[in-house]
Amino acid sequence: MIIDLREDVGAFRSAIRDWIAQTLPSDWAEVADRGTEDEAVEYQRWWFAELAKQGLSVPHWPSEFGGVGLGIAGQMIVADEMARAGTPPLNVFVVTLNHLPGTLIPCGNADQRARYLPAASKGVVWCQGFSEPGAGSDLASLRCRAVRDGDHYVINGQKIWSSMSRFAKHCILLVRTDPNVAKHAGISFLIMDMDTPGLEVRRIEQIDGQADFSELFLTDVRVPVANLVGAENDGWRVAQATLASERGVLAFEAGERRRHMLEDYYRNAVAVKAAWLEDDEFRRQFMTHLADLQASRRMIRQLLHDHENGEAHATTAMASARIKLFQTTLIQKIAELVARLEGLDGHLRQPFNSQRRFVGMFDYLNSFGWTISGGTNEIMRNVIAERDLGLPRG
Amino acid sequence: MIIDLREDVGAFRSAIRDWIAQTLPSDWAEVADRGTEDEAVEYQRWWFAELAKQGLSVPHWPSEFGGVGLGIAGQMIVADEMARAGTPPLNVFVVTLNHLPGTLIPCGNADQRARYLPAASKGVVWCQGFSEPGAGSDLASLRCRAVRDGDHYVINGQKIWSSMSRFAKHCILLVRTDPNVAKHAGISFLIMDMDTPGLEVRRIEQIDGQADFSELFLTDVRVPVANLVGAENDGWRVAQATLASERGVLAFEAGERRRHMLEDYYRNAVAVKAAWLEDDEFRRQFMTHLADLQASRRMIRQLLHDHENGEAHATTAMASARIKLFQTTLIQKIAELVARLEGLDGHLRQPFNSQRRFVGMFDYLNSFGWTISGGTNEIMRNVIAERDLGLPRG
Amino acid sequence: MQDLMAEVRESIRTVLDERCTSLAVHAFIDGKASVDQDLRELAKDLGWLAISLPEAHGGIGLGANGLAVLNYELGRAAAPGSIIATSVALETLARSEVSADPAIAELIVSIVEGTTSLAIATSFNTPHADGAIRLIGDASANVALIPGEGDDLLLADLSNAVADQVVIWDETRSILSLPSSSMKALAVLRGSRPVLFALYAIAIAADSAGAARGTLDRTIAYMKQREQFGRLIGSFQALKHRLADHQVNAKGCDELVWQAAEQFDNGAKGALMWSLMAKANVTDAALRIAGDCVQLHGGVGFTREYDPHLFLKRAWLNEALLAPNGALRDKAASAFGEALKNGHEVLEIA
Amino acid sequence: MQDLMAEVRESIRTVLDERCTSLAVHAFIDGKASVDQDLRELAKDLGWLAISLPEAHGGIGLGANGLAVLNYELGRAAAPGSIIATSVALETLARSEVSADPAIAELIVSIVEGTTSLAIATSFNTPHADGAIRLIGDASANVALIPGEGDDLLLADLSNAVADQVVIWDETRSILSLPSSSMKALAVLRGSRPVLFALYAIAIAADSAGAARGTLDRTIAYMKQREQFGRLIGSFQALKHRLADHQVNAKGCDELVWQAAEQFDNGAKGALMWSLMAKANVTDAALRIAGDCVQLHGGVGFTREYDPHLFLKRAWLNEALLAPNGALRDKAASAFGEALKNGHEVLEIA
Repeated sequence: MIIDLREDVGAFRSAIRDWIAQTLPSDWAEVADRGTEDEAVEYQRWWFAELAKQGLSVPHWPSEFGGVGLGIAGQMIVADEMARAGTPPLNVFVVTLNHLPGTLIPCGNADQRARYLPAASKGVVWCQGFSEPGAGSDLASLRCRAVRDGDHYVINGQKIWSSMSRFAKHCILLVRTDPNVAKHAGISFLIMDMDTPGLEVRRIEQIDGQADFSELFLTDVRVPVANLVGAENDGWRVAQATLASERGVLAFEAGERRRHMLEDYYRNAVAVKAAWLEDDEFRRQFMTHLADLQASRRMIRQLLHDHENGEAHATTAMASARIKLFQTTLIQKIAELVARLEGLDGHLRQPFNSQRRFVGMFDYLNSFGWTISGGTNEIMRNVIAERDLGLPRG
Repeated sequence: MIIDLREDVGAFRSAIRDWIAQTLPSDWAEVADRGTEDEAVEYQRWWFAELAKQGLSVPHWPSEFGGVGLGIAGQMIVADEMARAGTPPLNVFVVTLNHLPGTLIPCGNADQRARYLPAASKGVVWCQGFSEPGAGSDLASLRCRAVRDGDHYVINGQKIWSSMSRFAKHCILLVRTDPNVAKHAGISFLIMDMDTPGLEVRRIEQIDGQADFSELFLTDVRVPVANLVGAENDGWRVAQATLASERGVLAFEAGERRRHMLEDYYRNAVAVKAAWLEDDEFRRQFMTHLADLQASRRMIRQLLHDHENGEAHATTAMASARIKLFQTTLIQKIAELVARLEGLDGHLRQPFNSQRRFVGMFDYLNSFGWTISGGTNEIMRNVIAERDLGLPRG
Repeated sequence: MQDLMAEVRESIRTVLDERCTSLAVHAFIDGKASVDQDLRELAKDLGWLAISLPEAHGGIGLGANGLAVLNYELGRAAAPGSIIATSVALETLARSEVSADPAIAELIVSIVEGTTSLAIATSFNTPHADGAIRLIGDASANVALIPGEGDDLLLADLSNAVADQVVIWDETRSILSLPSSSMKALAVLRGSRPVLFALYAIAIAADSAGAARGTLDRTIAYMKQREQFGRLIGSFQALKHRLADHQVNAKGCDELVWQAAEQFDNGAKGALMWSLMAKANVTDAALRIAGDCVQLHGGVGFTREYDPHLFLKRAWLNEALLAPNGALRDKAASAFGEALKNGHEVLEIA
Repeated sequence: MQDLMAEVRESIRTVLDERCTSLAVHAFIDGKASVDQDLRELAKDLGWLAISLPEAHGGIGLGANGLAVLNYELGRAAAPGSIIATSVALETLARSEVSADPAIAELIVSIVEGTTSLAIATSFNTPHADGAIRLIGDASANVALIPGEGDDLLLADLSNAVADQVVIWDETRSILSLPSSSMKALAVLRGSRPVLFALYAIAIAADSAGAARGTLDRTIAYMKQREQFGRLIGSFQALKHRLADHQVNAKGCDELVWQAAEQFDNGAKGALMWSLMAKANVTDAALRIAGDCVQLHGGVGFTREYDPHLFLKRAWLNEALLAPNGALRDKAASAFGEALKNGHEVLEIA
């Protein structure tokens, strides 16, 4: 397996590069672009399975659960090569790969770890049920109610912004088990199977034509008490572990993919002598964004470097907030520029983007997913102002 | 006198135009540009006296105080012609011309009106002592203390941002006469002579090299109780009249002056084949600002038109706030563009600007006077959000 | 005249507030209601297309101001359909020499009466690479205005053309694509291009200014009822300040629309210049406002179910119509230089 | 190497925090203290100019990274004087062929030892209309780097030239103006222009990034102590959000400075391109940040007595130096296109 070469950085990198070249069909991006979101997910499942054969699906997990404890530097090599080759992005596995181990390893019990992690490492899709219509930025005000009934909880309520839950087998779920205490103190953390009776998943049509997100409607859904992660009413603490799960490598990969997309975009413009290259305003805007993308990529590297060296604990939240704000704002600006460059052609509807090249309006509309989800940029500004700059609360 | 022609709009306008052409030395702007702020004030005094001879200094005042009650439409003709010819702006008389009558006519007593208004109409400079170091946007928190002593108030404290007070003979002053009640309820409004012992005027050096503003230091300054405008402790109400005094014609004139400056700037650029005309980015920025300046000029006209027709009472504050925010932001953007267009040449220090042409860095630095004073733009945004859009208070 | 304009605006707004609600627009984009056709019926019954039309052709003669009011209100409601195309093309036609031709005069009547629907080329500068012409217009459009030689326009018969309705992001309007060879020219409008440019630019600017107003009003309303952290989100100062800026800029947009329309109706030398500048500044500002309205909605702003994306996509299509804003500013800059050279006072406001 | 850089930065910062306080800078601009000369003395004593200098010339050899650190800290303190000019000119000189010449080697030593002060042309693109050359440098500068033919530079002797010290808005630095005919060429630096451009751009970007940091830090501190309406103004959310944006953009500026410096020190193909892009983006961002810091101070931001204007004017002069940012981006765009054509991976980060 390629993962066995990890100690020799050079060999590891070349092996990945060669393997991708042999394994990924040359026309996958074109096929994906003509397809739908569902077909793209199939692509991702296939790709995950191929990665697993090389030990590259969950290399960052501890060895007891199927990984090799690959450090951040090693993960960056993998992500770098994936971005470079424009492989299928693993959006559908984000919770599986990151939030799940980030929660179960520190906060789950041995049974839960044994039951779920090895299976997840083979490609089981997980989703997350945290936000609610009335509890978005203010997550702790969630109201989805779980009442103990013997060795089960009976759950009623609604969840929203559950990413990829249409494709998921399990869900990590936050519920209110005690409504009579301070809002952070009455929350519990559960694992719910997505085929449990009483659970209805309804897709949310997005402004970019996709439906990554769903709403979950729970009516007398019964979840075993054994599926409690951590203690009853200690779910807020567990959720902090979930939310803090290291996702810097994802930001890194997103930045790297855009680097290649931007480079290809310019190369192509030069090749076809695109008119906008002669337009001072557009050309300079492009260069401005190109420079800022480099700044963003460096910021992310610095964060990961600090992580690797164990220097980042105190400042991770700030640095992450800064990177989120800078990177997502930039992604939106780049998409806006490309949309303008494409002019009317960009308004022809593109159902899906394989993330190998810019697609004007699709990327622009999709960019609001970046600036809104994962903590809106408004929340990021609060975090930066208060934790980073030490400005007083309002 | 030219003012006697006011009923015939066409004749009135041509008479003003002809008279300016005969009266204003052709080189005044060049002389002024080479001069200092003090010399510019001398120019303004001379010009005010010339205007007075034609009944054009305070035409908007009621006839009993030296004016003819010229309506807004008439004032706009005067301002338009002044802007068109680039006459000396009457900055030093702003309080004299607007705040003083705006206060004394509704709130002063007959003695005060008789004593101060006719003299002011001949060119006496007034200033305003409202803000304090600790009371800027939050004016009502002012602390300058006045204690009654027989038929005088004895005043101790400090004022700041007193515009043109170096040149003023009188000052309209807000003081705290009762520190033991709610902050709005213990304020009184006084008239103070600028030669009163115990008053020290210290110029504030500004970032644009000028010193329009001063600080006033008051040490046992004695002001007669007869100089109280309105009742003791009713000064906040009186100050509202001062602050609400109609100054839309000033914004109008400022907009018109910039229109001519911008037009001249472009005409000159075309004449000398300025390199920036071939730069897509600069040329388009110029056109963007030119269009917005037109929008701003139209907004101001609409406000004045509504005033003239008595339709604006309920919305004046909102419309004024909108105009202030839009116009001053735009003035800053235009100045920034001009500073960039001038490049290094714009960094040579220009001590003064006669306001007949753009002077890059001077205008840019000066523009912060517009965005900060007269209620910061941050306060304007609060006003618009709450009064105009009806958004809830924070 | 001002009163008449206000009355016309009020009457259009009242109808749209009732017939073109958020629910109706969503029903339309979900394929559950033919709101576009309903609006065409309404336009016919209420004489909307006659508002701007010169009196010589039986219209009310409110000119570009009337055109702007109509399209502003359509934009404000994100109204389905392509009345923008019909209204601009109709005005251009009515002001051209060929309108004296009895057949064309008859055509004009049939447009006002709703039996003929006009499409119009999306752009008049660069022909599309594949030789096809793109039009903005309803699928049922039977006549179109397309580029001719130089400043000429062609009035083209679409009845034998096979037009594809292109799927676009703005779901409230419709783009057709067809081979230029499939169209038969009914008439040549000599030298009508500047008139078309000005009217098209004014209508686009008006639609965008209306869209900015519409999404801003709905966003403000949303922020007055949505709570987070135990407070109405409209009470958060950072959001309030953004809204205040949008409010002021939206007012600026309105002024630019009226500036351009007035100049056109006055036959002013600066009419074309002002219409191009209005289109450029207003569509740019509308994008900024509509984009931030999506963001200010938070999560629901990212859903198709809420309104902000309707306005945002409409604002984007507007931005792309006619010509890129940079090119319009370039054209306006040349025109401004020419005006100064010739001593034309194009910055005067009556 | 990273550690050494951090140590150097810390040592410079410590000295400037003590010797170049806000009070000291104000005393300087009020003509009451020769802080510029004090800093030149310090630079000599502490070997600041040797930080970047190649080891062959007796320097520490920290190259463009060292140059950036020094100028960043000077910008952060709004330090009076024109060390930026001397440091850039010195580096350029030391990397040119003429540095092998014993006389030039001696000159280099005298620069490091503070007996010679270098000036440098403000711009290398367009000669000034009146035939004069403008230099950035102290009034005492005795040697200058000015444009030569093509990519050559001239090392010019100023000892017989009558240089006027031009009064400029940035009171912390100094511009000289003199007739080019009055200078005697001491040496020709063949083909040194690209090296100079890169180093100059990096130093300007570093100074601006430092100035942005300096004014932002002071503004945040002010907002933690200034009250209005009974609250610290730093608690107003609208202002907090602006500061958060500035913070993030200031961090972006820092990264662009290090990006350019690293590329230069690695002798990378993209070195010149990155230095120009850093200068353009960083000076633009610094202007925005420094401008808003004036605004965020309210009334006192408009006074000469407070600090924000020092940084704003400094940021503006930086923006104007070398060449307009648009021209730099154009140059970078060409370089990027060339790099792609030649298969150079200029976007790789080690």
